[in-house]
Amino acid sequence: MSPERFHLNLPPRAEHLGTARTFAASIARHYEVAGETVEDVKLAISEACVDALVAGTPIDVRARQDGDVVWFEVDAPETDDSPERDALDALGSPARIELIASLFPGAEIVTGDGRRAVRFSLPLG
Amino acid sequence: MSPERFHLNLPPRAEHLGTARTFAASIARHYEVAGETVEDVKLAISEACVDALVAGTPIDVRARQDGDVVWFEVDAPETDDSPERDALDALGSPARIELIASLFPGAEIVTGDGRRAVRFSLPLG
Amino acid sequence: MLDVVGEVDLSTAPTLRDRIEQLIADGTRRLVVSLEDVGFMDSSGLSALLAGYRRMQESDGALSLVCRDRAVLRVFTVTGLDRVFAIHPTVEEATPS
Amino acid sequence: MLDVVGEVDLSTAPTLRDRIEQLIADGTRRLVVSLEDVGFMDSSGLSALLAGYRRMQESDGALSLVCRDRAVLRVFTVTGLDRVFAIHPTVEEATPS
Ligand SMILES: Nc1ncnc2c1ncn2[C@@H]1O[C@H](COP(=O)(O)OP(=O)(O)O)[C@@H](O)[C@H]1O
Ligand SMILES: Nc1ncnc2c1ncn2[C@@H]1O[C@H](COP(=O)(O)OP(=O)(O)O)[C@@H](O)[C@H]1O
Repeated sequence: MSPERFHLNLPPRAEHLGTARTFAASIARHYEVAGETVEDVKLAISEACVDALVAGTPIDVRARQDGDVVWFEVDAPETDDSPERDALDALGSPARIELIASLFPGAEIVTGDGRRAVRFSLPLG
Repeated sequence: MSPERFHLNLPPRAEHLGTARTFAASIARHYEVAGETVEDVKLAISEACVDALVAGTPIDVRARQDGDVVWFEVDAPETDDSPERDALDALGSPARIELIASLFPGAEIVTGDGRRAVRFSLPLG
Repeated sequence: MLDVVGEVDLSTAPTLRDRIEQLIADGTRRLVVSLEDVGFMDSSGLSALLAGYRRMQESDGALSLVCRDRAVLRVFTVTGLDRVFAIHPTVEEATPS
Repeated sequence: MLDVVGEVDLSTAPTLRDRIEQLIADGTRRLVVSLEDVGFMDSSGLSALLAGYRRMQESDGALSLVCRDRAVLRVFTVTGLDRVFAIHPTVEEATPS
């Protein structure tokens, strides 16, 4: 069986964060991870989407099963400490990556294809 | 403001239908349509995804706001009355389109770009 | 009585169909299927119920439904199958003493 | 007491922040924020609460929280802010008579 792939693309509006969390939660549940881990995935996704909201580019969440992990990748354009960010009153990007890495060790920023993204892996089983 | 676009792509497994419905429901709620209409969108999407499941191609749902409607487009590869379909014991494709058109008049099959899709429009306001 | 719980779509309709088949195979002739705890149902659920309905008719039995929720009833009304099934708003009305 | 309901993320945290600001502006000096009806909260909710916490400290007041849900507590524990806020499992414990 080919590895499973999931993709979600939404307009950059904060009110769509719930949809992104629901999407990620259904993937996590699909792989039958513990309920607490599903909650952690929702939190990680909610944090990871903020850079796209600040940049005004679509919320884009991809997931791909690869052996005994699921890779999540969330578009995260580089943003400076802009007035937009301050107005949103969110943590800065580095602090958010750190938060995600506390939930999913190894979480990092990856670049390539002209894309910058937050990547983390969800261990299965 | 540019028209809003939404896209969901999932592996062709029946257990992901709920995710597709949730995705479509959040779009409908985003545009503040009536609760009953949200339920109709869920039903239409659930029906529209069946062809992809029968064909074994990804569940793919796109939505795009265009003036006072939201267009939904769901990949629906041509399937014959295959044993797969019979095993699934679902309505045939024409009966499902008819069902969707009872909910959203004008629903139809569109083709192009090597794609076949169910398309229907959700009136806003 | 068969109490269906959750969402009925292509992923769960086969189970519903099997349950009904089993009850008929076990000799049930008057079956009330409660959809009160169903949050969503599409045409695959309808197909499963219709298959059970027909099997019952062939066996001189009867299959009736309990459903009040407008969203769940919707798939019956748009297909006209609300005129085929006996659909009751409560379990009491579906099981006259 | 401020009873927060629903999901707190970037779309709703500004409202939470404004509510707290308003209560402080109205003279509230001992504020209990209940997160009992919150199903989800991320760091934007944390920022809103932290802003309120600081404003309270500056005004010699106090802001405490009511929260038991592990999922909602999670964002506090991973950031270490569970050691900054006074977090109580019930409203009773947050408001000693
Ligand atoms: N979790 C992931 N980690 C790394 N790369 C991913 C992940 N998910 C998808 N990708 C990559 O992202 C790109 C787009 O993904 P794809 O599945 O083709 O989405 P779509 O067809 O919906 O645009 C591909 O290059 C794919 O390899
Ligand atoms: N509701 C819709 N009706 C018609 N075409 C659509 C609709 N939504 C998207 N499309 C078209 O589908 C294609 C892919 O959509 P796009 O928004 O680019 O998705 P993605 O970038 O996620 O692949 C585009 O050609 C777009 O115009």
